[in-house]
Amino acid sequence: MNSIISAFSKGIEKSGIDRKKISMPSDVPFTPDVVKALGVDYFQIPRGRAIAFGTGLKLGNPSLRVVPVAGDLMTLGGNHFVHGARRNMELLIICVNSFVYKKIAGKPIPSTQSAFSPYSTFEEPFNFPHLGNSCGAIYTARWTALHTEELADSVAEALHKHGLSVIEVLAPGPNYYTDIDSIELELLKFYHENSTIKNNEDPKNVAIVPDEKIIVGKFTDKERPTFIDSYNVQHSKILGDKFTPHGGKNG
Amino acid sequence: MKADPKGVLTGSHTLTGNHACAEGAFAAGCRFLGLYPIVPSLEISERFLERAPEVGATFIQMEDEVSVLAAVLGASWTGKKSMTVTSGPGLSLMMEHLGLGIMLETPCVIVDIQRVGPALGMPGRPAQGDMMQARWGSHGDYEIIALSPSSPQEMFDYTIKAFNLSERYRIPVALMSDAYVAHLQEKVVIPPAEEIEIEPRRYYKGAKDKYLPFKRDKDFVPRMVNIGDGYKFHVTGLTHDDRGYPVMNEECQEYNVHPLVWKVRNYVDEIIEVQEAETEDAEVIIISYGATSRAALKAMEQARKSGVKVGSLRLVTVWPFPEKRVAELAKKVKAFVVPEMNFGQVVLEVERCSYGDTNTFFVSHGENGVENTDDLLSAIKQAVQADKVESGIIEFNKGV
Amino acid sequence: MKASPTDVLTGIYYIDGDVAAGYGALAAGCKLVAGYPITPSTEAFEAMCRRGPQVGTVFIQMEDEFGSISAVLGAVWSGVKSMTITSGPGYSLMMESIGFGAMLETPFVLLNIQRGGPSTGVPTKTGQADMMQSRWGSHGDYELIAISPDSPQEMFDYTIKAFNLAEKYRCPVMIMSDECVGHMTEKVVIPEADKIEIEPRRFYKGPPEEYLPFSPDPDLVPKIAKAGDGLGLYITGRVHDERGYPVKNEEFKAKYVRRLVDKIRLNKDKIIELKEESTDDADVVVVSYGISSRVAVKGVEIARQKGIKVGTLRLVTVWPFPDEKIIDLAKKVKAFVVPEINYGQIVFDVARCCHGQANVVLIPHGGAGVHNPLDISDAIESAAKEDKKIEGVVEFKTRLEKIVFERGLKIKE
Amino acid sequence: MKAKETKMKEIHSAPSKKGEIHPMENLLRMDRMPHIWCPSCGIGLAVTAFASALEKANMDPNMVSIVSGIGCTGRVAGYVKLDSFHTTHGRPIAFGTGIRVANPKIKVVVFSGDGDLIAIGGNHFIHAARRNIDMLVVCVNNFIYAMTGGQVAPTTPLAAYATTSPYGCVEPPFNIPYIADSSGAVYVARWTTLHVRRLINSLAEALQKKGFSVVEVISPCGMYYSRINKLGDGLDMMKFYHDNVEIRHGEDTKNLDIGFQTKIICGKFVDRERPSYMERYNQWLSGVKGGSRDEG
Repeated sequence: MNSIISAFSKGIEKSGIDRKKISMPSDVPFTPDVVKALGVDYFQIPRGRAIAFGTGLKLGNPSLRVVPVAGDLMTLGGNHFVHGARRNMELLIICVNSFVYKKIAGKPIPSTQSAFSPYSTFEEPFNFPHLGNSCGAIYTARWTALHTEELADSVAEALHKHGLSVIEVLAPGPNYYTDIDSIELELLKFYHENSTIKNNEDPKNVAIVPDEKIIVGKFTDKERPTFIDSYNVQHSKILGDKFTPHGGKNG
Repeated sequence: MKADPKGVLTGSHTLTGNHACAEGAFAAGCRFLGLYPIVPSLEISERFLERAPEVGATFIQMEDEVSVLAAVLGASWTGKKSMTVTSGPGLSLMMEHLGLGIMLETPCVIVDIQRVGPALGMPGRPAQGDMMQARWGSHGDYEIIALSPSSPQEMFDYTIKAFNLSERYRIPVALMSDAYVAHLQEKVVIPPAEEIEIEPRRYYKGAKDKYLPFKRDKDFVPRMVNIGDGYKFHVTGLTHDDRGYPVMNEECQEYNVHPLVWKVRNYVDEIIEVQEAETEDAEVIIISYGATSRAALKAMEQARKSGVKVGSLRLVTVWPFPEKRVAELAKKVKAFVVPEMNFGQVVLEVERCSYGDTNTFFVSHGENGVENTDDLLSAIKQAVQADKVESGIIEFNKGV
Repeated sequence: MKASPTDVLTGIYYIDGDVAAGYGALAAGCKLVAGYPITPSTEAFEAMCRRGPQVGTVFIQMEDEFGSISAVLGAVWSGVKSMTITSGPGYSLMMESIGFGAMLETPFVLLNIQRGGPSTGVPTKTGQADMMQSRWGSHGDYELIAISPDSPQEMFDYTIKAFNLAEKYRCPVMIMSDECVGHMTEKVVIPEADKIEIEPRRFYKGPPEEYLPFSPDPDLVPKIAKAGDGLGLYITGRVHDERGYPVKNEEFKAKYVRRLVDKIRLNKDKIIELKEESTDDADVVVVSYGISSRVAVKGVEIARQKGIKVGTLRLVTVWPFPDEKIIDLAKKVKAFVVPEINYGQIVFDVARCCHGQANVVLIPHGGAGVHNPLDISDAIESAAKEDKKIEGVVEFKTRLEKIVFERGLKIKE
Repeated sequence: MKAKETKMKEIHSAPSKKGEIHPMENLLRMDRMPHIWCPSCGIGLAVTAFASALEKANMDPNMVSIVSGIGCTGRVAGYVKLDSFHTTHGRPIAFGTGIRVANPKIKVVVFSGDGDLIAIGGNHFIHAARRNIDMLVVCVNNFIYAMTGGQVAPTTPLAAYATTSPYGCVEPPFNIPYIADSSGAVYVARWTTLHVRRLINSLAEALQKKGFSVVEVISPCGMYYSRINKLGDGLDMMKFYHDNVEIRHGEDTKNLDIGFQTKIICGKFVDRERPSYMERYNQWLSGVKGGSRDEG
């Protein structure tokens, strides 16, 4: 997790965006020190509601740059994610996808599958970038906790995108519910041996499948009008002078 | 009916409250668990999953708590006894489907291992802040049954009782435990299967074309059938008549919803279980439930030793509230002392049911440890000294 | 502070309660409304969608009720006033986030147009069965404020009041209206902006490094900040100290969560608004709120014609509950009669505060309609005649109950 | 108005002539007719198509359970003579998941609307598709929340009017087949209520499919969507479908966006095999039971 935070911090630095203007709603319990070091506004909110909360922040004050960092993104927050992407709310979502080792019925399951289901690991995980892309996200990327440089670049790049961007980070992150055994090293080694960078790959093909290499990289980078843009355009068109555009482009 | 031996792990074990709860569920015949992981209820689902294959039970981990209870209700209609386990935040998300369970009169058990709230509170720390929520948390009118165990053995026993009550009254039953009892490890004796009494589901047995899913029998409970038995029934969350068809007018609302309340209110004597200790000659009675009962009983003994006549009334069923018994006792004693790990919930009911006959002292318990009796003893002291009946709850204050 | 003239649609209108509440929110300076369609509250959201863009209020229809309330909370922390609108089932879904809002001491307003429940119930008809839910629906200990208006004009007035209370005490405020009031069309007078008093947000104005988001003022309410001001906010839904940092010890729960509860309990006198009439020499007092209080007027009138001394007490703020008022009255009167469109909720609190000194009669109603005034007058009459003290809540057997359960329900074929 | 209503009632409740039985009587609840849907609504067509498909697919009606949510289409469960559940808003898929997992012999059909399944139920939709729960989801898409009076839905095309988008919809709509496909559905098709025969075939095929199948049925809403957007009545909408629908089987789901009164592409887009949830579950179970229990 630490590597992600420092990469995130580096990304902000690179992007040149004022840290004060960055808000980070998250269901990951960051410690006060980390938040202070990042210099952003942090909200720890109920599980899964980071995107919806971020939507409110952004609409209330369009000059904010909202970065939901989510651990529970696809479980409780799945709906907010797909709809946020459809609306193209201006958010940068960092989804920390932690691999969890968990035993079921005495059977150890190296769950290269999914953090979304630490128990029923016989389920297939989401192909996250593909889902994001199909719902309308304008920027999708995936990195592991090892790819700190790339991750920082990605963050810097995505912070300047107008629309919903999503970066999936595979990491031995803080699982919200369970204690994990110390697996960091083992996993990092696993990443090192099992990941391959393929930029601009069709997100359709980047599902994480056991025994195959994990594909990382930047997959989507396109432009679409954001929610606030189309809100302004449509209402100006119909209402004319009676309507004062909201916020303006990215504040 | 006796329990199915397949699910009963007869013997004497050392189990945590959570594990005992899972064993209780198996013994009661629970064969479906809907889950979404949340501290501090994890161990129940872990135990359940671990033993599910040998018992022949099914489970599913859903995407959120909302869908968990929906799935549990669906599973219950297939004829499998079903339950879910959760904690405060999860229970809040289940509120909508609690209402659906009430309206469809679907038997199921919701185990709530309470933690400190509101919001995220303190995951893993015990509290009793969801008691009122269990009673009032869903919209609309309903009555519910809630049990509160105070030890791992009781987690086992009352999980079975919860299933039995839910089958008997066709109602979701909440087992309101807390993180303290859930993580407490004690001896749990699981009796042989033939000694465990199980309430079978009340099935409809008449002609297929005459089945009415919400026609109340003499015992006030409509008879159930399973999906796939060929009855082709219809049920809806809308206000409905006996056939389960929506009819949206005042009369039908009365016809449909009033019995949902009566179903419990008319049977309170059968449902309610309280445990009394030394109440005959008591001057002060401690009314407690769940983990606080442990401190209450201790405090009672200590107070007796120092010469104060203290009794204890333990609410095993917190909902429906034992109004009658509390009112009777109120006439005999000088004061009630109510310790709760919250800022005043069930104490309001105690105040209501004492009808001005006695003082009600409230102790916000648990700050110095769940089994610590200091606050309770001082409150008892204060209670004995009080010479007139005050209007309103007297909140015991440590003088902070 | 006065309302901004651009937000106030001054004039005399003939509109329904939902729309009036929407206009009230705009007048109070609500700058973001997030909603999700649900009968019978949709009209309020629609009204704000129509008028909103013209006064600079953003609207967004979220994907579900979780989304709408979360967006509202987010908007408040970005510095604007915000509200959401829903009804029973949606309200149940919002429970987790309401508790979260209370924990973060987030000032927002929630308009709940109640309908018949439980579950889907009767979506198009009235009910008052979410009253207890508004107080107890989320897990853990918290207190909040609930207001129950009884006419479209009050929907307008009390929506503004709700915003003011929310800002003043930094807590969620529920407007617990019902379908009858929501869909009742009446004259609504919207005054000029300079006649509308608005409570400004209690923003922190000191040096950034000294800011403590949860350090209370003498009235136990802390100053609020907003995101993007460079204060380095650390806000969490866990139990937190003055700095907002999570704490892990039960002792702190007593210290910090306690204040959330006390801030309402100790300011009760300033929050509670009641409408009391002829209670001084009354034998029977009718306690009611929302639409039931309008129906009760007729019942009281009939009872008075029969020579019974009846007083009325209308709970405008239902939560916090006016314990002291009921305790005082209980010493003077013979009985309380409580008509509510549910099978007993607020009546239990009335009974609690009576301490056995007066009888308490509940006139239940399942919803999908309002009381028959004759039931109310009959209940008043029998309560006035009753000389014995009766323990517990007496449930009055209504005409409707007799019709349904004695004659049997006519199922439409 | 009143006279018309009673007239309609008379027509619907007239005793059938001797020996005359409604062909769907064993699958529809005739005692609940007349139904609540407005004239020109397409949901009725979808329901009869579904009933025909049940016959065509030779399903045992006792072993099929239908679950609906809230909304106009949410009422379908009440008119189909199967074990039928009318549940809460957005949750029919979750409810159906419970049924299917607890009793894998039951074929679950979720019949609901776009607002129910894709807006509030979006999360359950994508997760059930990911798990590949054996169920058929029939999503009737009328581009609007009709039951509550015409609010904007996540399927409402850009710039179309609705009561909560009084100045035109500002959000781009979902492409339902695309999202179903990308979350893992094994069968995805789209038809309009004009294509009854194709719809029946498609539904019959999907019923026999193992796994999460989605059939989107585009239906006219004469009362709200058409009225607010001035698109004429049901017949006009049908004509519009006739003129503007293009059938392209196997089209890449990413090209299936629907704009305001633009071309609609129909057809069967996805038909593939993936192990279903129960298959994976049983595989896991046999691993646990079958002696390969590893205590490590």
